[in-house]
Amino acid sequence: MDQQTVVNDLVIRFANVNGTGSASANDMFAKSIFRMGIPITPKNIFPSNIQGLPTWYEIRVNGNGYLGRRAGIDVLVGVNPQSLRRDIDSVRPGGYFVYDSSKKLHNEFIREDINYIGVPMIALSMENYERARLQQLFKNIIYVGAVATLLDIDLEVVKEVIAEQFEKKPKLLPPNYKALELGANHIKENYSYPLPIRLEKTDKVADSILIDGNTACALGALYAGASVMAWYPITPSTSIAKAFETYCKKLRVDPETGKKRYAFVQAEDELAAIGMVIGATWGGARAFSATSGPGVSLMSEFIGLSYFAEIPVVLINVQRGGPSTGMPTRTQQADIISSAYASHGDTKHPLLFPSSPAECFEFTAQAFDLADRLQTLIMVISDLDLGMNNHMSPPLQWEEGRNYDRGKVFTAEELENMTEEFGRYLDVDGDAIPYRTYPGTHPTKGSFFTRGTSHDEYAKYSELGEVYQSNVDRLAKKWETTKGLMPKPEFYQEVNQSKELGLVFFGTTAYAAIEAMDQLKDGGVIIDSMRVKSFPFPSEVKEFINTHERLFVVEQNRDAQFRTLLINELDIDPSKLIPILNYDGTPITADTIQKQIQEKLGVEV
Amino acid sequence: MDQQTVVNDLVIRFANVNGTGSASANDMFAKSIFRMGIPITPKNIFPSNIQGLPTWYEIRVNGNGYLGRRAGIDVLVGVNPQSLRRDIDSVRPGGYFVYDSSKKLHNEFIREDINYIGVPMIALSMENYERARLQQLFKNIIYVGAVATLLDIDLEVVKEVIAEQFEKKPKLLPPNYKALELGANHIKENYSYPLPIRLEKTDKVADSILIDGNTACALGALYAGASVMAWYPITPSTSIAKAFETYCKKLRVDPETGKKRYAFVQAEDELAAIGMVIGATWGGARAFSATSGPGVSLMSEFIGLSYFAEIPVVLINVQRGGPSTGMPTRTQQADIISSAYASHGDTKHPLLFPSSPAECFEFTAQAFDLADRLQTLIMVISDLDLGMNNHMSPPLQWEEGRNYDRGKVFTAEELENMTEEFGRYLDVDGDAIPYRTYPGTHPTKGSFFTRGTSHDEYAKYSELGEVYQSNVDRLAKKWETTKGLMPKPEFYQEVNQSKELGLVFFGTTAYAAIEAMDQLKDGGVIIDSMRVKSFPFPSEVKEFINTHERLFVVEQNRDAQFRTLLINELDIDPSKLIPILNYDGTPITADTIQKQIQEKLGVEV
Amino acid sequence: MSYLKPLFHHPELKKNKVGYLKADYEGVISTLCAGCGHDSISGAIVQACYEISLEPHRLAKLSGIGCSSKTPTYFLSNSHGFNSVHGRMPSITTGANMANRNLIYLGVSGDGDTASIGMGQFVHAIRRNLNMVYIVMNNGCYGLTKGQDSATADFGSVSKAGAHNPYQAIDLVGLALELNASFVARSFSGDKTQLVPLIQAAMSHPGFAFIDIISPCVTFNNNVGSTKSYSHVRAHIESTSQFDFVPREEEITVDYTEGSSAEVELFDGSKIHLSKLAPDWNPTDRNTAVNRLQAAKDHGQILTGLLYINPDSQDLHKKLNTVQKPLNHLKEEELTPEVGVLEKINQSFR
Amino acid sequence: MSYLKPLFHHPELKKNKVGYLKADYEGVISTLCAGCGHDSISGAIVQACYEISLEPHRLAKLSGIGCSSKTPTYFLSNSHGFNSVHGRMPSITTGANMANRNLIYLGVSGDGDTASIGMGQFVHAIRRNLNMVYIVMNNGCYGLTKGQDSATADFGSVSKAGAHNPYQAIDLVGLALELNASFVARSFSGDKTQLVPLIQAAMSHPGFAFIDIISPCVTFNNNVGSTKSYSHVRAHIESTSQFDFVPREEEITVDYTEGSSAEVELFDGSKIHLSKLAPDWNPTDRNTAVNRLQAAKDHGQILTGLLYINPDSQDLHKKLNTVQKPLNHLKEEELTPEVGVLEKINQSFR
Ligand SMILES: Cc1ncc(C[n+]2csc(CCOP(=O)(O)OP(=O)(O)O)c2C)c(N)n1
Ligand SMILES: Cc1ncc(C[n+]2csc(CCOP(=O)(O)OP(=O)(O)O)c2C)c(N)n1
Ligand code: SF4
Ligand code: SF4
Ligand SMILES: [Mg+2]
Ligand SMILES: [Mg+2]
Repeated sequence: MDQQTVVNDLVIRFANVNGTGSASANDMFAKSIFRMGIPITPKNIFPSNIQGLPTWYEIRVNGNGYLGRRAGIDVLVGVNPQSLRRDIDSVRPGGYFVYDSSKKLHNEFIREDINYIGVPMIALSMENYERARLQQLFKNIIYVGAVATLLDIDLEVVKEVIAEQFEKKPKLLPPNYKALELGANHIKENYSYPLPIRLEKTDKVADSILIDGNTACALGALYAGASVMAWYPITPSTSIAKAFETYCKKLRVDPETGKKRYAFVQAEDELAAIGMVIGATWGGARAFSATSGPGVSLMSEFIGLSYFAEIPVVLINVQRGGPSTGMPTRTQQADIISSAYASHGDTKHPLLFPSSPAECFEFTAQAFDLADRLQTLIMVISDLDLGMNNHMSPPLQWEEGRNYDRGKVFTAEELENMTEEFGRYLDVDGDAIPYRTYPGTHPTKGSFFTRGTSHDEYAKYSELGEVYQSNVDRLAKKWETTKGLMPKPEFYQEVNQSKELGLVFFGTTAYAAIEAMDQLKDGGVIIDSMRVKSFPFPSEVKEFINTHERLFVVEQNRDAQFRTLLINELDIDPSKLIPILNYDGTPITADTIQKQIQEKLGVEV
Repeated sequence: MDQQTVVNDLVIRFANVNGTGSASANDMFAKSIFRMGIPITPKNIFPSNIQGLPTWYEIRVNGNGYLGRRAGIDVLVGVNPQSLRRDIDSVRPGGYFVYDSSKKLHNEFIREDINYIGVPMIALSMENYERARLQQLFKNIIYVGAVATLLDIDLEVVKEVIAEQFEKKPKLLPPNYKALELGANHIKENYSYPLPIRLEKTDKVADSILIDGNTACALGALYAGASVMAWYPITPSTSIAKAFETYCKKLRVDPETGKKRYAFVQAEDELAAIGMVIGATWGGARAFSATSGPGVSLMSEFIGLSYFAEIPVVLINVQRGGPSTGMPTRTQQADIISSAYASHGDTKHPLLFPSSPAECFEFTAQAFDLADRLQTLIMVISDLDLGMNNHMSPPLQWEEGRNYDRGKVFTAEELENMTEEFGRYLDVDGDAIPYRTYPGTHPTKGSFFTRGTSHDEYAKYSELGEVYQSNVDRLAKKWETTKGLMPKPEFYQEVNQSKELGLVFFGTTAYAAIEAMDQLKDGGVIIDSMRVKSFPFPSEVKEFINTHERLFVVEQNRDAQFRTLLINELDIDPSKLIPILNYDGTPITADTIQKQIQEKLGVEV
Repeated sequence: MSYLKPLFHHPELKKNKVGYLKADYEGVISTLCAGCGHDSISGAIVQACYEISLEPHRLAKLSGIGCSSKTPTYFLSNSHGFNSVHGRMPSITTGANMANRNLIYLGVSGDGDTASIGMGQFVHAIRRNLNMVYIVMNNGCYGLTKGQDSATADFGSVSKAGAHNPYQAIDLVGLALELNASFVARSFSGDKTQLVPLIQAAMSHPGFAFIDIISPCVTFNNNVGSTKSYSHVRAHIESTSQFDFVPREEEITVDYTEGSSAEVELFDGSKIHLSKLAPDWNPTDRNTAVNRLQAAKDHGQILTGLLYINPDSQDLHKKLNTVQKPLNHLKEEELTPEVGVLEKINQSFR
Repeated sequence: MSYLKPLFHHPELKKNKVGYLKADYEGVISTLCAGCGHDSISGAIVQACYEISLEPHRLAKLSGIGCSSKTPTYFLSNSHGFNSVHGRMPSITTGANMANRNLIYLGVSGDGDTASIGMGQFVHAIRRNLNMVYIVMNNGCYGLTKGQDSATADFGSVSKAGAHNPYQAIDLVGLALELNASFVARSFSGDKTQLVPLIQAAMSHPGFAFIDIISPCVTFNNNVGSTKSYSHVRAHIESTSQFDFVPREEEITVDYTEGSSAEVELFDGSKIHLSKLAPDWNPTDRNTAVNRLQAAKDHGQILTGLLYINPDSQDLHKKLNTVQKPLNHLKEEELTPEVGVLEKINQSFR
């Protein structure tokens, strides 16, 4: 099975057992590659359970910087007997299967078309370490050493990463290093190395960071001045809360008194969580929550209240596989319609679609400005893939001196100097956004009564048809104002050149879409493309669609929900928009997109 | 102010105070007209409060059988001092204002362009009755007598209606008759009567009944064999529960034991209500709930479960003015999107749109068959206007020997004879509908585990992408099956003749739309029209749209939500569908539709 | 439909210490039924706030949905108000309180709003010892939706239509005690003398102060056989104590017979004075409260007054250890870490 | 990922009265953490059903979401099961029970599932005295979402990360008693001897039978300082009584010393036998249960066993007065009124 040498382009997968400490070894392995300056895309594929079930860690390494998932496994490190059969089957012909050779591999597991590399992991570990727990842990480092050697990863880099990991426990370094060498030496002594698919230092990483989207969202909220977070645990959003609390503890505690400049409340459910956020922003703080699909469904009634009573809310929806409890540990983009039109009655909510951790940070921060400015709920639409996996991302940025836009809020002074009566829902400036006041601002002026029932411009209850209508018409007008404030789309390749074909995508689909675009180009198909960052759509979105004859809309759900938004909000002829879909719970790949597009082109030609 | 005689065509409005017993007098008045064989459309316009606020009762009388609301009040009976100014202003020029002349009407209330008819209602009542409570009540009958005389309503008919009302309290008849005469005589003695706008017996009513949609829904559920109702009070759906209980008490109690063949459970909230329904249908009973917009929002999570786990549910959504608490006592059709796509993830739910009480009955009954057949949630989409107002309707019908379609359910016998393994989600017949079993059916066969998480054909938990995908693809295929089972649209005028213009509407909009069509025809504009009865749309809907160049879609919400469904589900070019909207909380009128269509035609010509 | 209240309704034209007339504490004219118990409670709230010289903007009033939840429009027009959604007032209040700990939060709810749809939020607001006054206007029925039994309707209580309630009542006071609420009281809309100082004490209490106020629904649940009718409650009331609230600045002028009275000092220095009707009564002992309550129930009596107060109450801000300055007053300098910190954070992810 | 359990796991190859092996009561292999308390409870359920010779299809098992709520797949594979949504098992069970009163309903929930998101439904299932067994596998934390404190975590209990819980615990047993639940018990996953007969008695009780079972989470809440750790619970358990369940058909063979034992006869003729550890203990008296529970808490003890049972329990079907035949068995003839009746109804609207 001779092979041509391939450098910096492979997919390696580790098959482990949930809860056995392999995660940290795998992470260090990935980070070592990253330190070599090579772009990587790690993915955790884990079950909805705590311990004992199969779990996979997959790293795509790509020197060209393509960050989408890629199908086809080049190297599989299989240390979970439960999933052995499936794991071996998943290796691409000509690929490598690294296994624990402490016990002989049964004949039925032998495939003729792949390469087997045995490392007696547990045997080596038992020979060298005494305590059972350590034997378990160092087994993981042993395979790291072995695979690093196979792929030509500089062991010194791995050691550096290990050293950082155990910065506070330097005693652990020598045994770790030893395990690493044990694995490396076994390869060196028994196999020809490196493999034809191997790695090489490069400089494609620059100042990028490797971070998960949820941590970035949490940091965005922290920098944007969120002081109240109310939430209820739900995969895959929980780590936003965790990261927010962790960083607040470090960065938001009054050094003198030890007191906290934030309130972090684990609510009793999602209804309470969003209620607390509404109460807190009504009270004048910046507040937010993070949840996933089932939580958004439960929040629906309250979301309608925030729309109608015009209360700023920031809500992060880290989507997972639906419907219902669905696939809680798999990814999808299937809450588009339920988020955009959440709640009964005529309601619409602005959405932001980050594609990278840097955008998770920036869009979460912007969401607070937009919510305050527009006095409505802004949803940041992330997903499990973006939120819970590490991604190579530009560094997080905060401009020196950047201020919050708290929107139209009357201060005590302004109220004091006001001669006319304060009207909470008066469109004073013509942009359909009224002024609000915080409770407690002024002794005699500016108080008003917030309600979910129909109200006049002075927030008084009214059942009059014309009063109701002028209010909801103003809300529709505010929606127009909103369009002008949302982040604009990003264009790739030759934009708006009245080309025939266009590609439209958003969120995590971006990685694969950009790669697919290049692949198609190689095959002679030139496609303009646009990454949409927000809803309601800025005018550029419609322009792009108008100037192309046929467009492919790529998304990760069954019902082409994003396409629905485009058609419905922009009055686009549906026949122009061709859905490209992936909804099996795995992140979409460039190959999938390319294949589907080619099929559709083929069929239609 | 001379006028031409107009027969059987007028709008009369009573302005009362909430909670003073006027409702029953007004109802009897309306029924008397109905008994004269004249079609009527009564509407209650009431506040969200229990006592003391202005409330109106409006009757449109129309010999041609147009049943939509009509603007312009011909006769206003104003007995509420709170709303006097507004009431007088609301009378059309040349119209009549009937008032209580016990006290003189202040000069500022005199308009030159209307006619005033004073009846000393309370004075007469105090002269003739002793107890304060009775004086209040008979005052109402006095104005009934007066107005009846003005409009030439046969007093004998009114007496007949009164006699039925007090069937069990015959003692009350003489004083009621007397009050009627008091009012009648006052008119006879002081005014020329009847007025130029007056009524005449006719035969336009035939065997129609006068009933509200909610009662009809309740009866539909009763006839369809619903044995569990779980609900939570919310206007305007509460009277469905009330009627269901009332009729069950009469018709569903075992005559021997006094025990009930139904369980009627007032839940602690809407989440619990829908949960109980899901549990009950899972358990094999027919069960349903009724709610309004806020309830549907709260039920969202559970609705997703019913979709994904394929549990039959019947839910009646009596829409009111949204968003949020909105206008709880006003009507809208603004829960279309939130009902059709309720819940996170890829979900879709069949909807039925009744237009009349007869259809409320029939569609509610059909909903049970459809839910059982399709194993999914079916929503009956009614609204406050249809649900809480009386409507002239064909009689309710139930065919002798009509059986329930309980869908695909394996019996103990079938299980016993089964050789293959039972698979709860196996598509055995190719229509994508699997078989189910009720708990407790068979000792060893047919049990399965229902879950909201992703599952294989045997209902076992699975996180495998391909298993998930084949399951949701089957659900998509079931959606196709669904289209063939839903009620077909109804067409009016010259159908599918490839005409230029088409009109599309559903639910209560039908009344006004049909009238508008005739009005437009009179003005030379010929429009084909289609009333849609269900979603997903049967193929006829698309055909109709395809065969017309431009179509007006009439609905009662701001965001043209039904148009969104048409565009999205049928891939229709949005530019073909022109929205005609009314969303101020009052039922849409033919004039509104006609005017908007003419404007759009004008602009576009 | 709301009207400005004509001024002549209010003979009290005397300004209080902060310079407000009693009229300044009122709201728009009530649209509830004539005679509704809820209106009396609104009156007591107005009276309580006027008497303790609260600046109206120092209070925020919040509610759910129901006739009871409408009342915040009928008092304190100069306070911010929030009529939220059904059963969710506690979460809104929690958020508002987190944003600004300096205001007094007065939550109003109904028995439907609290004991059915709002049960979860009620329980958890207690668990967090949220600093608020929580008033339930308890009429044993759903007034606004026309009289269905609520979960506080007593077993066997007869509805207007003549039906006997087959369910055990949820006793919100018993529940609050079980859940360790730090201030638990019950009162009656018809007993303003007791109600006004109770509300005042509740406003001074630094934690969750619960007052369950039986408040007859004259339209739907005032019939014979209803245990929440005005006459039934009047006839079965049993009071723990006579009750006085003494704001911090005021001196106590009344003399109490020794042993027959108890004094509880509140967090803000105000005092509650109880002239005990029962000698063994100690308002700071939860267990006796539980037992007394049960005993009264066993005898068909309705125990009113302050049942329990925890003088060491630690509210949610204490539990969370938040800064003294209200969070909504914090600015960029206090909230956003420096740009350099972000660079360090970036570094940690390389 | 679930595997068929190899048969050699089960030495009990004896058939019970209805002809089933113990293996017939098992489910698929558990995917919970090794040592999780929940697995012991599953084992006790299997044992209990096997022993009383229940035909598996005569029981329906329902749950919410959580590690605990997963357990119904791990027992009784021959019963219909329903793993619903988070916190809403009670409403599903209510509906199922309304549809078919002839089955035994076994609901499994967690402390997060019940005491937080599910609080409202829990309370109201009790209020309706729904005929079901309601088991909470109580570990004081959210296992499945990785160990956050739940609302039953005790005040001051230390989490794995070392934080002290600042909130008062919700005591589900205290709550159930306050709400007049008709059968209230507490037990420990480590005490199978007590658990098995408790579950059996609960299944015979015609009403809401609540068992709060402390069930340590070995992964997230078994650390020193946690009051829900295995060792803490073991050390602080205090039992009301020794407990036997005697199915109807069986004769009592054990002799109890006079005065030291109490017998409660259940609705279906089965009996509960308690050999009392405390002489003043009466399981049918709610007030003493409340006080004993409080006293144990005051001493840092965890009281287990059957705390209260109401032998006159009237379940929801009784309250609603439904027919004896399960509603799901009724056919057109019994449900749809005649066509002529509809004509009369039409007539009444003319
Ligand atoms: C989500 C939702 N469900 C139902 C309703 C309808 N509703 C309005 S008030 C009310 C009950 C009010 O009862 P209670 O809280 O006791 O107040 P009361 O009117 O008796 O003072 C209900 C069910 C609603 N507004 N929102
Ligand atoms: C609506 C909703 N919110 C949140 C979740 C996430 N979630 C899953 S299990 C769980 C808590 C489980 O805790 P508990 O009931 O105590 O069960 P345990 O795992 O401890 O046995 C949560 C919050 C969910 N599945 N659904
Ligand atoms: S219905 Fe009852 S609660 Fe509502 S306002 Fe009238 S009396 Fe009060
Ligand atoms: S996480 Fe805790 S509760 Fe969940 S299975 Fe593991 S030990 Fe049990
Ligand atoms: Mg009430
Ligand atoms: Mg738990």
